[in-house]
Parts: sequence; C-alpha cells; structure tokens
Amino acid sequence: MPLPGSGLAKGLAVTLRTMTRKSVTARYPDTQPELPPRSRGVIALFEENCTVCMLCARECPDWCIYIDSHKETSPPAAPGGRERSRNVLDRFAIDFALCMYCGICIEVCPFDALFWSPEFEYAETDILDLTHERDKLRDWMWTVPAPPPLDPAAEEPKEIAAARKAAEKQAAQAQAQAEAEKQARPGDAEGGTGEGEA
Amino acid sequence: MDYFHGYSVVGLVAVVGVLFVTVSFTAGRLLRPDVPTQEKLLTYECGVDPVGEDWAHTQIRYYVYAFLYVIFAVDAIFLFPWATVFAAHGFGGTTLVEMFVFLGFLAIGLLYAWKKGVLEWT
Amino acid sequence: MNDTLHVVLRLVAVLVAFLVLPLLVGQTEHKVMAHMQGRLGPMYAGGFHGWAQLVADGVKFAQKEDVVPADADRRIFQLAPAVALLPYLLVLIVIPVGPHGFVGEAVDAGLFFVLAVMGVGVLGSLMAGWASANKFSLLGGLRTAAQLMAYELPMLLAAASVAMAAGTLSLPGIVESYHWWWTLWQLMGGLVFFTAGLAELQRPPFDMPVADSEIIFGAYTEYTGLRFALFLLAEYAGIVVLCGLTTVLFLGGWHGPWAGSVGWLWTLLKTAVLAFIVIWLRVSYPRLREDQLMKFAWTVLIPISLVQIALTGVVKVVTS
Amino acid sequence: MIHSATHHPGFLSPTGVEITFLLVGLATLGAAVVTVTTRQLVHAALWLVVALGGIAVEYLLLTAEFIAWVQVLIYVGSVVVLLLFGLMLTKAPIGHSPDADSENRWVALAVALAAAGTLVWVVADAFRSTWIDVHHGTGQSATKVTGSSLFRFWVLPFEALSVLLLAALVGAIVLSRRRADVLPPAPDGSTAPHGKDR
Repeated sequence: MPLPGSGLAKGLAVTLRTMTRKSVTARYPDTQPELPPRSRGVIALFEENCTVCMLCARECPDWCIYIDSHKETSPPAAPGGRERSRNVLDRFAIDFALCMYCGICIEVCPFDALFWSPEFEYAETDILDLTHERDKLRDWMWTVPAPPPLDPAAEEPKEIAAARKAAEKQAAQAQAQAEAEKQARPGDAEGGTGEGEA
Repeated sequence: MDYFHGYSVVGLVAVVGVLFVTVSFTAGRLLRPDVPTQEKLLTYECGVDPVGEDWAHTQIRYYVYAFLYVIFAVDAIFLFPWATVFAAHGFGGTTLVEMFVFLGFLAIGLLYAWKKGVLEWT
Repeated sequence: MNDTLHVVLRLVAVLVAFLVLPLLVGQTEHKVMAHMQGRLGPMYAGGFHGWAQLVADGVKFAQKEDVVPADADRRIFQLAPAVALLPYLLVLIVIPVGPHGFVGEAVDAGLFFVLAVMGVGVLGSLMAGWASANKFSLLGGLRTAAQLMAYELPMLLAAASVAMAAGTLSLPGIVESYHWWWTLWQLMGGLVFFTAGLAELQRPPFDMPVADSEIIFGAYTEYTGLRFALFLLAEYAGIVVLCGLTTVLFLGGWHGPWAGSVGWLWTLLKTAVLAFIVIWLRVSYPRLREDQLMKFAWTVLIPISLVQIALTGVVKVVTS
Repeated sequence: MIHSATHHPGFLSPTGVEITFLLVGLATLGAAVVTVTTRQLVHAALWLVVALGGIAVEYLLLTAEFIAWVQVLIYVGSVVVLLLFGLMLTKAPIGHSPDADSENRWVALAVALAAAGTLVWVVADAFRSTWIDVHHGTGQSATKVTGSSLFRFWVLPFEALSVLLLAALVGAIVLSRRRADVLPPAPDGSTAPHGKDR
C-alpha cells in the first residue's frame, strides 16, 4: 500500500516540475507559428482552372460559396462550324463566417481550382467582411505551398504513371523499329527470328 | 485610554473602508456606460432564456450541518478565555480536566452524528 | 498632533497594503499558474512580462457597465460586494508585521477579533446569492454558507490551540512568545488552520460554491464591472489575510535571523511563501465534491484539531 | 508609538464614549424596529445583522471586548447565517411576502414592551450598585478576566452547558432524521442516504 498522501505529493511535484521547465507557449504575433504541411488555413481559388461547374457550391454543406457566371459564345473556329459557348466567372466568393473548413469543395473540384492555403490571418472586425471575393481568393493562391513529396514507397501518381507508360511504350516501339531496320538490311546472313510485319 | 484609542482606530479603518467603497462606486458611475436593454437585464442562465423563478427545491441535508456548527461554535468560544488562563497559577491540571470533560461531551456528540450517518451523503 | 499623524500614517499604510498586496498575489497567480501549466501567462500589459495586467484589468472593470438584473433586489445586490470586501480590510489592521509595535493597531483580543470579523464576510456572498434572483447564484450562496459553517469550526479550534500555547489572544503577544519548536508542536493545528482558511476563501480545491462547470460562478454570476472586481479583490485580500495570519500564528511571524531590524521582511517572506502554496494547490488539485467537502471538514479536520488541542493542553500543563 | 497614546486624551473624550454609546444605541433600536416591521423576510434578517452588530459595538464601548466579538462571531457569523440559510432553503422571495404577517402586531407589541420592561427592571435592580469604570483602561486582558472568573466560580454551569449542547445536538439530529423519513426519496432515483442505517 502506498503511503497515504503520496498521491497528493505527486501532484504537487508534477506542477512544480513543470514550472521549472521552459514553457511551450508560441509567442504568435512576435514569432510566426511553424505550420504543419497541409494546414487548413483558408481556401484559395485558382480561377484560371475554374469552369463554373458549380460542383463546389452544390456540395458545400454550409452553402457558403457564391458563384455568378454568364455564358459567352465565341464564333466557330472553322467557317461553317458550330458556335462554341463557355462559362465565364463573374463572382466567386466564400463566406468564411459560415465555412467550417471541411474541405469538401476542394475534394470535389474536378479541375483543381480550389486549394488549401495555410494563410490564417484574415480576421475582420465585421462579420460581413468575412465574405471574401475572388480577387482575394486568387491572391491566396500565391501562398499555397507546393504539394508535399510522396512517401518513398508510395504508389506513383496516376498522371505520372500514365506518362511513364506512354514513354516506355514509345521507347519500346523505337527500339523495335531500330531492330527491325537492322534485320531488314540486305546482306544480313542470319535470318534471326521472323521479322513480323516489317 | 489605550483600549478606546485602539478601537477608535479600528472604527476609523471601517470608515475609511466605507469611504473607499463609496468613492470607487461613485467614480465607477462616472466612468462606465449605462445602456440597459431588456435582454441585458434578464437573469443569466448560460444564454438560454430563464426558466421558472430563482428559487428551486433543494435537499435539506445541509441544514443539519448548520445546527452542528452553531452548537460547536458555542463550544469553541469557551476555549478562548480558557486558553488564556489554564496554564496560569491556580488553574493547571484541574482546569485542563474540566475542559476535556467539556470537549469530551461534544466529541461524543460528533461521534453520534458520525455514527448516524449525518456527516456523509453517499 | 503627533498621535494623529501616526494614526493617519498607519491608516494610509494599511489601505495601501490592502490595495497592493492582493494585486501582487493576483499577478503571481497569473504567472505561477501559467508556468505550472507550461504557459507564459500575460506578457504584454506594462511591457515587462505583463506586470501591469491586473492594473489593466482594473481599468477595464471600471469602464464596464454595471448591470443589475431586472428581477434582482437592487439595493442588496449593490451592497453585497462591499460587505464581502470590508471585513478583510478591518482584519488587515491588526496583523503584526514586525516587532516593536510594527502593526496597524494592536488589539488585545486580536485573534478573536480576526476570527469574528472574517466570519462576517460570508454575509456578502449570501446577500449576493440571494439578491441576484438566479438559481445558480442561490445555490452558490447556499454552498457558501454550508462551507463556511463546516470550516469555521476547525479554524476556531486550531486558533484556540495557538492561544493556549501562548496564553494570550493578542497577535503580537502570540508572536512574542513563539519558539521555533512551536511549529512542530502546532503542526497539525497549522495544517488544519490553513486548509480550513482555504476552504473559507473558496479557493480550489475547495471552490465548490463557485464551481464554474456546475453553477457558472455561484453567487457572483450576475455581477459585472466594478462590483465583480470588488468580489475578486476580496478573494485575493482574503489570501493575503489568511497567509498573514497563518504566518503570525504558526510560523512565528517576524522571528528569524536579525529579527530586530528586518523582522517585517520575515513576515512578508513567510506570507509570500504561503501565498505561493495557495496558488500551487489551486493548480495541482481537482475540486472536491460537495459531500466530500462537508465530510472532510467534519470527519477529518475537526477531530484533528481536537487532538491538537488535547496535545497542546497536556504539553503546556506539563511544561509549566 | 502606542505608548504615546496614554499621554494624549485620545480620539474620544470620556463623554465621547457616552455620546457614542447613545447614538449607537439609537441606531440599534432603529434597526431592530425595521427588523420586525419590514415586509421582506431577507431584509429583516439583514437588518437583524445591523441590530446585532450595533449591540456588539455597545459591548465594545462598555470595554467588554471579548463578549463583543463573541456577539459578532456567534450571532452575526453563525446565527444569522443559519437564519438566512434556512430562509433560502425554504422560501424567501424577492419583494414583499404578504403571508409573512401573522396579524398579531398589537399582541406582539405588548409582549415586546412587557419583556423589555421586565429586562430593564431586572438588570437595573441587579446591578444597581455595580459600576464599570470604562474610563480607566480596564480593557487590558478582558478575555483573561472572563476566563479566570469562568473557571474559578462558574465551572459547574459551564460543564452543565456541555450536556445541554450535547442534548441540543442529538435533538437536532433526531428531528432532522425523522423529517427525512417522511420525505419521498430523492427525485434522481438514488436511495435517499438518510435512510441508510436505521
């Protein structure tokens, strides 16, 4: 059985020990915090990628994304062709007083137009000012960090895998062609393997 | 006159204290804003509209403690005049025993209360 | 006129001590609590380590609107903070700081005076609790009253033990007759006195009457601005008074090396150490439940203090 | 510092004590009258504090230092707290309590006057030839005087008092427990602890 009161003494010892150690407070406005990668600070808009598909606005649980757009028709590329129409973004705003930083909009964007920015100092004195417009959202794009490197053992990203496959295929084709040319050269004694279709 | 001098100073401190409170309240009245609204004057119940009135039914258990206290406090004050004289000449052991008899009776009372489970709830 | 001057000087000194020492304790609490929790605490107000934080708080409190709830009993609600605060001012004047009359005013029945007047302060909490017309306040007031009743008694008994040892109720008299071994002899009484005092001040771990997770802020829930500040001041003045009294009664007040010249420093130092312990306990321990609180007073502290009285009496009669 | 006071007349001249006594007495009487006439229960209890405090000051002025602080400790510090406590536990509404008036005020007045008359007569008769010399520093060790007379001459009543207090204590416990039997169990469904060991 432990000594009666030893628990009480232990409690006192813990607090006293903590007092003698260096405190862990981050002195924020004086020193900037060290943010972890993929910090959810604010949502940035890469408006060049936006096609006004409205997926983000529709999926937002808070309905805090406001998008206005109009259609523009451009003349056909070739005479006699069809007129082409495309959506032009007029307004893209996010009300950060409503946003709950779930990130669904970023997930659903099919064209990579929305990104997490680690920027967090966008407080306003009026709640209405927390509705940030597209220019501000676009500006935050500059603060979006490069995507973090993959784990060494991670699967390749699809794009790279596809590109690599294509490149490999091309290389294989080139090699095959070169070999075929070599074989088809007249005066070549050994007739190796049948040279297929070449 | 030491006695009256001493207590007149104590009385003066009381007056100074009252003055201090009065002055700070008056100064506060000049400094602070005063814009009462109906909601501001509502009873505070964590932001929810208050329900019922301020009085609610409470367990009566507390009350036994209050009785105990008054009885024991009457006992405890006898200790003080005793404390100043019991070691003096002409008192000594007898007075000590007298006080222990007195305290013994009250200790019995405390034991009785303890045994009856008045001192605990759970 | 010399006499008048003396009196005025003492009054001013007591008032200054009454206003400055609680602030010091409060600021120390800010910092000590912070560091015990691995934080820094206030760092900006006043520049160096936020030393002026409480001054800034005071300015803020003075500028805040004084809200009296519509259902409240206006007069009593407004009077309560004064009733809670003033007893501590009165008590402060009789606490001896150094030898040779270095005391606000020596009162013959000083110890008894102190205990009686400190008991009045609880009326402030009761008044506040009742007059607020708020359930939580009323509960807080009830708890305050029950707590006072439970802990006043061990305090009285422990103080009686010291009075027995010294054979006087005068506070300077008690310190004068102190010997170093009294601290050991009166150890149980000292612990009981300090603990009971903590409970009377409603300091953690005995802060059930103001338990924020249950009853918001107990009797002080409806208070704002200056009146709230006065309640807080009363709490910290209470810490100063309790630590000062414990020093005087159990730790020998001004006794120490070179007591003749720097005795007052010893008193202040011991008081400061005790105040640190008060803060330390607050950080270290969780709050006691209401029934544990009552049980602790009646089944632990009171028996211990009765044993201490018996011990003191026997030792005193044997040695005299 | 303190010694100098003995050479000076001090703040209150001898007649000053008497004047103060009279004024405090009037204030106490006023508070007492308000206590019994006010229609608000808690206000009555608080006016009682004023009246009891006034009596304590009167004791002080009669150099009965110890009794004065006993008055504060027991009556103001515990009896009134007990009273307030009881009021809060039962019912003490803010504002007037019309049912607090028992309509007996004339009988009560007669009883009060008779009691006051009897007390004044008895006390004046008993202490007719006894005088307290308040002016010659009898304040020295009033506690000691109380103690020595208590333990020299009044030991038996003192011991009897302890028996009386014990009886009161047991009585209080018995009464409160019998009341507990009548009460329904606690609404939260837990077994009422007052019915534990019977």
